[in-house]
Amino acid sequence: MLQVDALCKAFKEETASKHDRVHAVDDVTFTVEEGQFFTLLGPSGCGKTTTLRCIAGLERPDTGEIVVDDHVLFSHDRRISIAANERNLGMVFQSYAIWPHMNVFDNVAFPLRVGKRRRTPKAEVTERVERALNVVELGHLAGRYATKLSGGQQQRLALARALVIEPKLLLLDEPLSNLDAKLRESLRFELKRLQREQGITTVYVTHDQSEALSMSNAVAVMKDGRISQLGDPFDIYLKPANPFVADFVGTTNFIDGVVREQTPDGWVVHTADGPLTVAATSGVGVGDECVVCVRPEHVEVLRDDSSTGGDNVLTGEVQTRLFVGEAMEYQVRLPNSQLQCRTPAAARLSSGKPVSLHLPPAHCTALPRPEARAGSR
Amino acid sequence: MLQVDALCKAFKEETASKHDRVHAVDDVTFTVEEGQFFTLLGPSGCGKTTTLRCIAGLERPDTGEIVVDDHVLFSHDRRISIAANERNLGMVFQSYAIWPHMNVFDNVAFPLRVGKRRRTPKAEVTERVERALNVVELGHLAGRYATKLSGGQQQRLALARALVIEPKLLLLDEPLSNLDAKLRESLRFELKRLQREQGITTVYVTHDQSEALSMSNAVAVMKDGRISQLGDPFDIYLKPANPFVADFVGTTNFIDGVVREQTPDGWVVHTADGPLTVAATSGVGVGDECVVCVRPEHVEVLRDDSSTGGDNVLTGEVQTRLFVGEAMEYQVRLPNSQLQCRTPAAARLSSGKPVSLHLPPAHCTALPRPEARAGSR
Amino acid sequence: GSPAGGSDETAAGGDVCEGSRAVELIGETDGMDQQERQDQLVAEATETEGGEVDFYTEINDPQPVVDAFQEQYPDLTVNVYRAGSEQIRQRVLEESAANFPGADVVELDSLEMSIIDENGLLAPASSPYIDELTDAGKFENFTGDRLSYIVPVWNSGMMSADEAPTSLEDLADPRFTGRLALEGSDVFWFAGLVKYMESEEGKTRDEAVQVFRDIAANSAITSGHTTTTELVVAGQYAIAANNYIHRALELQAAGAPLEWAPVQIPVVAEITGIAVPCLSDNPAAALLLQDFVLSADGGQRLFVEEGRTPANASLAQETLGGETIEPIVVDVQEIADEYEEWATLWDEVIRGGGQG
Amino acid sequence: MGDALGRGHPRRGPGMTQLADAGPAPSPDAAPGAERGPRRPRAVYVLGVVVLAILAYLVLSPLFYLAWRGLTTGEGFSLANISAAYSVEGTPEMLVNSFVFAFGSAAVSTVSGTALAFFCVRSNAPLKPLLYAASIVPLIIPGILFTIAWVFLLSEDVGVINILLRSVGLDFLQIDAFSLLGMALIDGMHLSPLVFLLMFAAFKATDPALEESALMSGASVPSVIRKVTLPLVRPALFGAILVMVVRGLESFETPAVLGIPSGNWVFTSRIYQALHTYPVRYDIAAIYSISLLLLTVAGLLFVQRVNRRGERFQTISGKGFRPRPLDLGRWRWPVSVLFALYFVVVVVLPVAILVWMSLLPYYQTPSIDALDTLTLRNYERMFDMPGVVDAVRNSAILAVTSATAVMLFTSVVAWFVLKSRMRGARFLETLASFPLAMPGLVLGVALIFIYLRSPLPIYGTLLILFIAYVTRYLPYGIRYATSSLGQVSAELEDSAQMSGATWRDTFRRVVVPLMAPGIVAGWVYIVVVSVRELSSSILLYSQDTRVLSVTIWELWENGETGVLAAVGVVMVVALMILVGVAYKLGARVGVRDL
Ligand SMILES: Nc1ncnc2c1ncn2[C@@H]1O[C@H](COP(=O)(O)OP(=O)(O)OP(=O)(O)O)[C@@H](O)[C@H]1O
Ligand SMILES: Nc1ncnc2c1ncn2[C@@H]1O[C@H](COP(=O)(O)OP(=O)(O)OP(=O)(O)O)[C@@H](O)[C@H]1O
Ligand SMILES: [Mg+2]
Ligand SMILES: [Mg+2]
Repeated sequence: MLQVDALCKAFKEETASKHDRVHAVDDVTFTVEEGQFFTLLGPSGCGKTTTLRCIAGLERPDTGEIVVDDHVLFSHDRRISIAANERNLGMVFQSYAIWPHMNVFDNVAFPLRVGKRRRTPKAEVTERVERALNVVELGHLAGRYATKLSGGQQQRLALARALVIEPKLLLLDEPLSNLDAKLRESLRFELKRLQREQGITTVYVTHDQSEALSMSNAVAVMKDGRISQLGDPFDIYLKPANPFVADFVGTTNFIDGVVREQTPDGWVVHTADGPLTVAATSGVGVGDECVVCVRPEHVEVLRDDSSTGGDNVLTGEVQTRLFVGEAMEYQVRLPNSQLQCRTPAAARLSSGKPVSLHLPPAHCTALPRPEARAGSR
Repeated sequence: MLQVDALCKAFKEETASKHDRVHAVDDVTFTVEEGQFFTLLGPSGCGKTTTLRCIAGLERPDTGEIVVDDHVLFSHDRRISIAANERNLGMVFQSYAIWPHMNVFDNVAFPLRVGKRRRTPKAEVTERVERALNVVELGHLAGRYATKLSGGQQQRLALARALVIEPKLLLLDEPLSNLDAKLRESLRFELKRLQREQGITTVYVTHDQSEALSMSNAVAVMKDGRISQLGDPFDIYLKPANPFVADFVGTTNFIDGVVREQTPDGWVVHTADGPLTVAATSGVGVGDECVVCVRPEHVEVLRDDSSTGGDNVLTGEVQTRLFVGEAMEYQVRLPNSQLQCRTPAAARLSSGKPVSLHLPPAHCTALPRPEARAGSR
Repeated sequence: GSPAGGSDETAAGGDVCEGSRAVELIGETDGMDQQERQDQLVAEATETEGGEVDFYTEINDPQPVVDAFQEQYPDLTVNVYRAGSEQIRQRVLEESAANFPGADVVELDSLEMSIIDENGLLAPASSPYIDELTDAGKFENFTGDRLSYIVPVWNSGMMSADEAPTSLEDLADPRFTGRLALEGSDVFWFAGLVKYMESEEGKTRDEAVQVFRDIAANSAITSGHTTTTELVVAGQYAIAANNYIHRALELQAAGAPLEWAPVQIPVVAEITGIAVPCLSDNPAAALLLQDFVLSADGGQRLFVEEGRTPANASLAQETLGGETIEPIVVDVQEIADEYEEWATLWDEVIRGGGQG
Repeated sequence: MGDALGRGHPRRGPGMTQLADAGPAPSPDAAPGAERGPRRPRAVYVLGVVVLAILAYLVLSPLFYLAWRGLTTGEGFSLANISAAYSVEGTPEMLVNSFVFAFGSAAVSTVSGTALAFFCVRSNAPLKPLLYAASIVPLIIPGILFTIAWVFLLSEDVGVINILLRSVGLDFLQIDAFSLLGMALIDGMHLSPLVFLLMFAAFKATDPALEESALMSGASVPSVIRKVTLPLVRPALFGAILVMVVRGLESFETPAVLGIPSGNWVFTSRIYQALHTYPVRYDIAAIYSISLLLLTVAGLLFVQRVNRRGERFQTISGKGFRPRPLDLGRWRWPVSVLFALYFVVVVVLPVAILVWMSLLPYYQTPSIDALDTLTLRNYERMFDMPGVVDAVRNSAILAVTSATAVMLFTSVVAWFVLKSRMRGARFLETLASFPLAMPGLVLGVALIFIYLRSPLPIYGTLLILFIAYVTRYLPYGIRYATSSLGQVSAELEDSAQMSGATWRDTFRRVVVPLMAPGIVAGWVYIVVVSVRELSSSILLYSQDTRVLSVTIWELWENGETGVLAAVGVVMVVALMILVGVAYKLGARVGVRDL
């Protein structure tokens, strides 16, 4: 359905030296199948919006090719560039871009009153607009001017405007960032429904990992304009290709170590806090320096008074705890490192308490050690 | 430190009938102690921004009183109203409100170059701006024009501008909504640090429940311009005063029923799917209609092949499952209702599978049945 | 009192001139011989007055006159305010109403001058050179110093000399239809000719006006003498009925394909007058300047050099490119008094025109 | 103060005293209406009063004079002048002609000026510099010369364009300069820079994201322009139309040169006549301008009404505002060709005619023969003329100072009108628009009247000219200022306030830079037109304060069209350079383009 091939886009940077360029999108390639929900995930400033704008035709890529349904929308080599309004895509802008001179209804009705859809009968316009407004729970504000909406209402309006077209390809740039969890959930559900029922293909930009993982058929994690990993949500989450992805997609504990030997159960990694058995490795062999990754929710917290010692059990003491609603998060200080773990909210441990942590080998992965872990943004 | 008393603010609604008014803030009263982190939480359009703008002095309340540190900033009765620029507060706007004609550095330096802080020495300005920019990880973009930032970078810029003042009272309107989890976390940490080290009092608006619960000393849940519940995060989450709060602050399952009797273990509620024992009630007695609330993460999922029956165990089958990163979410169909539950990601059940659900009485609460549960937004 | 300016003006009036130094000085110097007068005036101008003189004029290029004057009287400085007649008149009236001694000498169209005069702002005309001027230029409180003859001019590239109009009535001939321009602000010319036709040709007022109606119906009404002549040069119109002779001569000299032959049509001369206002605070220098402008070897000669027609009777003919023109005598004062009627009538006449 | 706080309020800490010192908390029974908003500390009130006083002084003093002259006869108050003014034969036709002409020329200038501005600012059309020049040049050419040049281009017989059209057999395209259509066209082209500059500023402030989202909705470029771009600049657009219509109703250069010959008398030919007849009928002229004034006020009220929801036009926001041109796609080249054509017609041809005129001893239709007579004498004459240096210097001083003063002052007024939320602030805008209806000559007379009686030594100095210019160009300044400020979103000021900025800080560092495109455009306009200003200058200047426009007028009066054309050519070149520099500097202040 959508193929993006070797897309590059750089901006001029006007500071000091004249020839600086910001490589906002740098050789990005991906394919989205018909009806898929594809997510671009990445830290702020990594080039998500720019990629989306290139697909939309609002930004002219430097090189690359964009094909939708065998229509070449843009090709640098073939000098093709279809105008944005002829690409027939729906888009929600990160900055909403709703028209201040129209009221809510007119904002949503606009796409049905211009261009190819100009001839939509009036009754149908009303009906579709109302449906779209109801989906985003703005039905009762149809007559209000767009400038008088709250932030979240504006964002929902932007979403309704994109949905009303029911386009083949929907480009959504953080469409739910200003909404509360309840509303987000119901809108996510609505998006999924649309996608399923009408086969709308969606490219979704989000900074919210759980949103990305729960909704997508495929996720591309971007960093500094490049795709760092591309795969289905499970792979991204459970088998990150590199520490950046592991770190970015949900919190992860990293424990530095060296791979010592391969056993039937997996690999044994020696760390400063003791040997750990890991079930999987990616890109490291025996003798290599590595990091052992384990997610906080996979770390089992055993009160220190229960069994101590044993395989993959480390001991330390609770440093801080954080209540995050459905769970408690603890920072546990080990002799040489620090681990984060997450337990159901009911099990409360207070700061300073000694604990043992069990790291199930099945949930530990050894990845190559990155040169500099903190990526610039 | 901050006292808001009986604050009301209505907007004129200019549709059809001239005298319609939108009661954006409706009799809101709360107190924030020195150094506290106070959060306003609520669905989109409930009046959070308006409350904040009233405190800031950007919106003129209809009635009420606002006092900071024994300074009356606004009092309708006493006809006092201090100008916004004399209130000495810091604020992050939901719409950022960064100045497009300045570069990043100048945007942040602005508060140090005007008004009372005009005389800040140049070296100090540079130093403080750089510190603020580094906190939000924008140090390397100091020379870039504000119009050339990505959405998230703009938001961070807005935050840096508010932080640079180090005001006594900081008003933050969804300051992290466009940032990824990693950055959010580091900024949350930074905010907490500032609050602790400099004793900055913070009023924080967010739509993100976990953020609200994890960071705040006190949370006010708003609905339709009114405060629905005010309390510390544990109370809000674990002892919601009404179904709206229970529903809003994290997902909750509601099961309709009638309180039948009080037993030593708690109360017995009869529901369509069988009797349930609940440990706590709020505002209902024996014989009353009620809803039983239980959080998805408290529902224990037992594979149907394991023990069936027993106290507070209901049986049904898995309808959908959703992967949300650190957990799996299931919708389980019971004979007469539907329950949501959440388990660690590793335990995977496929759709259609029969399951038993255990609802631990300690986590079940009986609340009065609301007249119409779906509140208008 | 009522404000200055406007048709309803009866400004500060006579009292301005009462006790005016200008009037006194004129009285003192009247009848003196030329040299004596000059000496006394120079003495007073330089010693008691401060050696400056404010000259409000509509002379196209006052600089030669000013330069020559300052050369003759090196101790005196002339400050020139150059504007159109209406503006000069308006400014003088406003200044007088506020008792502000602005102008020392005013030089402007006689029609406008007569308004100033009616307001009683002018000192009596007095100069040893008045006798040398044409009769048309003699008035009680001001003196004509220049004449502007009004003649038909045609583009020789578009019209041969034998097509030239033979009389005023001839301008209504169909051969000019669509080729003739009539300048639409020339009330004075119109009034002058109508009066002439009444007194010299025995026509009634209606018959005379009808002549103009016919001409107007045959022509395009233009606005502004300069524009009109320019458009004839450019060929937009073949001929224009009323042009200033000096413009035509100038353009001819530059080589433009222009011709004019006034002889068959009576020529009206617009008169420009010069005067010293009573309020003048430099009356001696003012009188010197006025004398200079009116003197044959002073201003009058300079006008000739500039291609303008001076009021000096003997010099006037030199400027007309060999033609002998005897302008018809027009009673300026009378036209000024009846101006409103004439303007309305003229307005109505040209409104009938419009052959675009 | 003490009682106010004491009464029945238990909370009364040390902060109260401090608060009392801070000031803005009047006692409840003192002045109920005095305290209305948290955003208006007292200093701003004081400023508001000062602004009102200056404005009222500048505008009302000549206006009273005007009204008094219009409504009195020798015997006192009377409506006689009104009936005199309107009882002239043919008044209905004249009125109709006037409106046709005014709206026609407004239509021409609005369409061309807006289109030029749009493509110049918001599109990626090639040949933008051409557009830019095309837009400013007509403003610089003195009006009478522009009109004459067009006669030479468009008159039926000798018009170069018409001759050309005839020779290629396109006779049906001929337009006669001497017709209502020709008049409207020529006048419209001459005034289009005013619209261009206004819209230029307005388009600079449009948020491209709003157009982009319309494109994404499937709208074609024309419908994006029609449904999003233009509605968003509506305040500027309607303001421009209002100014254009009023100007059209009172303009007389074109109606006089082109209208009278073709029998198209317009209303203002009457004012013109009233002012250029003997004796001048100031009373009637005053009546006409009072009528015009009422019309202006009515128009302004209408404009204010359509624009009343100011926040709907606020496009410079603090979120995601990123100015960038719109990709015209396949419209790129057709549009450019069209504008190249416009450039040729409106700039190249008249300027060519001007150059041609300046090189000839007298005007000749362009031909091979005429080439023999080419001469540079006119340029020599121009530099030899006495007083030219002084005139240029005075004009330059006046133009720059009055343009600067007007734009600074009207920016403040605009802020009060749009942002202060003070009741009745709209009235300031109306007040500032009054001079639009005042003929320059009348203003000049009024100023003479006033300053001859003022104890201050202003009469006869540059200052009186300065006052005249400032007064005359207030209406233009206020249009530029309000329409550009209207597009600045309120939250940008809010955030400055939250940063602790005082009103002055906010105004200087946030409001003015964001208005910069409008301020610069207005500044350029006023500089150029004040160099040309004649009708009040000619009454007010004196030997030491001669200005360039008087020189131009003299040249015209003396029939030295050649020299005048030479001056015109030099002015075009000089002012183009000035305009270029102004924009270069102006671009440093506001929001940067991408
Ligand atoms: N100027 C206004 N005129 C009319 N109604 C307004 C205006 N501003 C806000 N409202 C309405 O007031 C209500 C509260 O708005 P507010 O901006 O405070 O909401 P919020 O809690 O910040 O919501 P969000 O999370 O979506 O930003 C909304 O229903 C909004 O539509
Ligand atoms: N017009 C521009 N000129 C210069 N640099 C730009 C421009 N637009 C974007 N950038 C830079 O390009 C990079 C990518 O920007 P983009 O908007 O694509 O980020 P993003 O992934 O959408 O980030 P966010 O999550 O913060 O919205 C950023 O560093 C940004 O500062
Ligand atoms: Mg983005
Ligand atoms: Mg909000």
